[in-house]
Amino acid sequence: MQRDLHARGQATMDRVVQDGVQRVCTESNDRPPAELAKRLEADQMKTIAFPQGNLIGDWKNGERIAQDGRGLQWTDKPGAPGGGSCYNCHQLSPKEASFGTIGPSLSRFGAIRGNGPEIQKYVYGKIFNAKAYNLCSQMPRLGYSGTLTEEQIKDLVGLLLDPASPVNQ
Amino acid sequence: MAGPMKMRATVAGGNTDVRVLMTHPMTTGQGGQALYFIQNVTVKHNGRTVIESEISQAVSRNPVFSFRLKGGAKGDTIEVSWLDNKGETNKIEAAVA
Amino acid sequence: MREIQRYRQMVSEDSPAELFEVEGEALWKKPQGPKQASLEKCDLGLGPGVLKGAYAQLPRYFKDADRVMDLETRLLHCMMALQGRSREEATQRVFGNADRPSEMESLSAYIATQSRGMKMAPGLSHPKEKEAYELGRALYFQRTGPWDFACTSCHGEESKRIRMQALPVLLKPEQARPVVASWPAYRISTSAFITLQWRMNDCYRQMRLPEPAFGSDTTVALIHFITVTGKGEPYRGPGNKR
Amino acid sequence: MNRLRRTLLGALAAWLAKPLAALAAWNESAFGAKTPQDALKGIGAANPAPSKEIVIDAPQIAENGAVVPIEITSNIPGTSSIAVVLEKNPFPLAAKFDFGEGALPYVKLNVKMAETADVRVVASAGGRHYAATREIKVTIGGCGG
Repeated sequence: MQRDLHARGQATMDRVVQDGVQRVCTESNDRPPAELAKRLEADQMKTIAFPQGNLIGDWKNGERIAQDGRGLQWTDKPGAPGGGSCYNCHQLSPKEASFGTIGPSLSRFGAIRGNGPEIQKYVYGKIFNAKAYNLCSQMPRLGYSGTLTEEQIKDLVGLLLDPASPVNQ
Repeated sequence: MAGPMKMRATVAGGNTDVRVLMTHPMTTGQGGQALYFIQNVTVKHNGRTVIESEISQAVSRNPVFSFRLKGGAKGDTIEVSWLDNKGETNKIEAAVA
Repeated sequence: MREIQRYRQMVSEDSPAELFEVEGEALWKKPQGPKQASLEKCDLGLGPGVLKGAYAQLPRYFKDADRVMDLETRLLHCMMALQGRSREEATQRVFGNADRPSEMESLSAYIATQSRGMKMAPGLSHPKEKEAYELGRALYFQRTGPWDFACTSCHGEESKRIRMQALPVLLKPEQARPVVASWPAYRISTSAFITLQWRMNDCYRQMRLPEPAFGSDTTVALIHFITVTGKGEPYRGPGNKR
Repeated sequence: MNRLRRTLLGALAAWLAKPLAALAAWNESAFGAKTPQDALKGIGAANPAPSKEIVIDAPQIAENGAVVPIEITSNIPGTSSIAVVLEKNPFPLAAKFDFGEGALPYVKLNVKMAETADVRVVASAGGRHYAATREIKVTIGGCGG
């Protein structure tokens, strides 16, 4: 891959180099030894800077971010706000019929689980760095990779947990 | 410049099935595009006009039509021509197989 | 879902894919490059100029190039060898659009059509063919890039989809077979003709990775791996994609 | 001199193009109509009678509104024309086919649909007009990137 790929736009060659998590997941075919997974998940947890206070942002903005599939591609404008690509893999709002099934359905997520500080923290962390919770998850580390900002992740937390969000209707 | 056309005409059940493909952008004039589309499609069987049609920009890009002509025999000539809103034309002729 | 199947069936019956063959045939016969030669003497594996059934036996090892090549890579080789064109010039515009298909796309349409009804049988006897297969398989599982994606991230589990698009698990022969039998294809959403080199390129883009070089060992190995997995299916393309 | 020549050539070209365009008829008022009713009036087929003899074969769901296949057969004796009206398109009239002696009242084509809507097919026979409709759901599946 080092020989055959070439940098284009913001997609630079350093992206081809695997980090520790990627190497372990590739080598174990996404089934890492439990001990190692636990240790690496703890390392990943340290990458998450949890903001103070209420993490529920604007669900309307969250819905836009969830719909948007751009960010970090060589065709995307560097520095432009990325999207979360959430609907590509998850069911969220019942109004959106075009959703993917790679991840679990998140329909009525907050209605089922409530929206207290614990679940807020879990959702924020999971979006920021999914590998801290499940080492070889297929979900991108959206905060850690620099795809989404703190504000954007809070808006997505709002989309999932705000009782007024269509996800919880 | 008019792009390629393709046509197949075959005898089936005493009639002739004609399937014709045309290269054309068929743009609607929305979203900064020009309004550019085929307006007329004419089908001739052995030189005689059998179908005349008027179409709009709502026909999909690279139009494909199937028609059915009465009778017909192997070797008959089928000609399909089009004319767009800029006055450009193209046509294709094929023998019935 | 049954109605979607019916939709796809009706659309594929009347696909504009055939239009691209006309231009492809003209390009195959057109003298080009410093040598002002056509591609008519290009050997796609069955001998110079033999087109019937050639696509069904690709990718394969080519002795003159000492490597495994898929259709597009072989065409590039012929453009350079027969027409005297440089790699830079010949690959300047390998992926076209609805308004102007690329040379590779039109040629692919023209050549692939001539394998219709023939069983897909890519090469798998030469050591380099086995090597390409193994490399392709390894790349299929390689997780990398800012989003940690491998091919398996989307094409690794049964019955998954991105938005409404069903995702074939290309590790499974029964799922790879219909895929292999229908590429290259007409893409309805863009009205463009698309090839497997384009598919690999665009997957890498969506994986947030740097761009793979056209006809590189990486893309050829992936195409070879998928084609070998789906071998045995009678070719019925060029097909239709979403 | 040059400018004069260009003007003359332009006029000549316009004059040459004219009879060509005039050869083929295109019903501007019907195709320019913004409602199905006006479109039908434009082709002289207002208030068609419902008929089960018009068969519209189309999928109930179209994955992509840019290509919606529709196959139409009229079993009404003496059908001389078939018009396709896409009820919710900005310009509803999509096509009108006139069949001469040597053709059967059958056509298959692909159309663009802006959204889920009824497709209305109007067949004319012996100066009378008949219609059938069929709903087609359009799901334009978006995708990232």
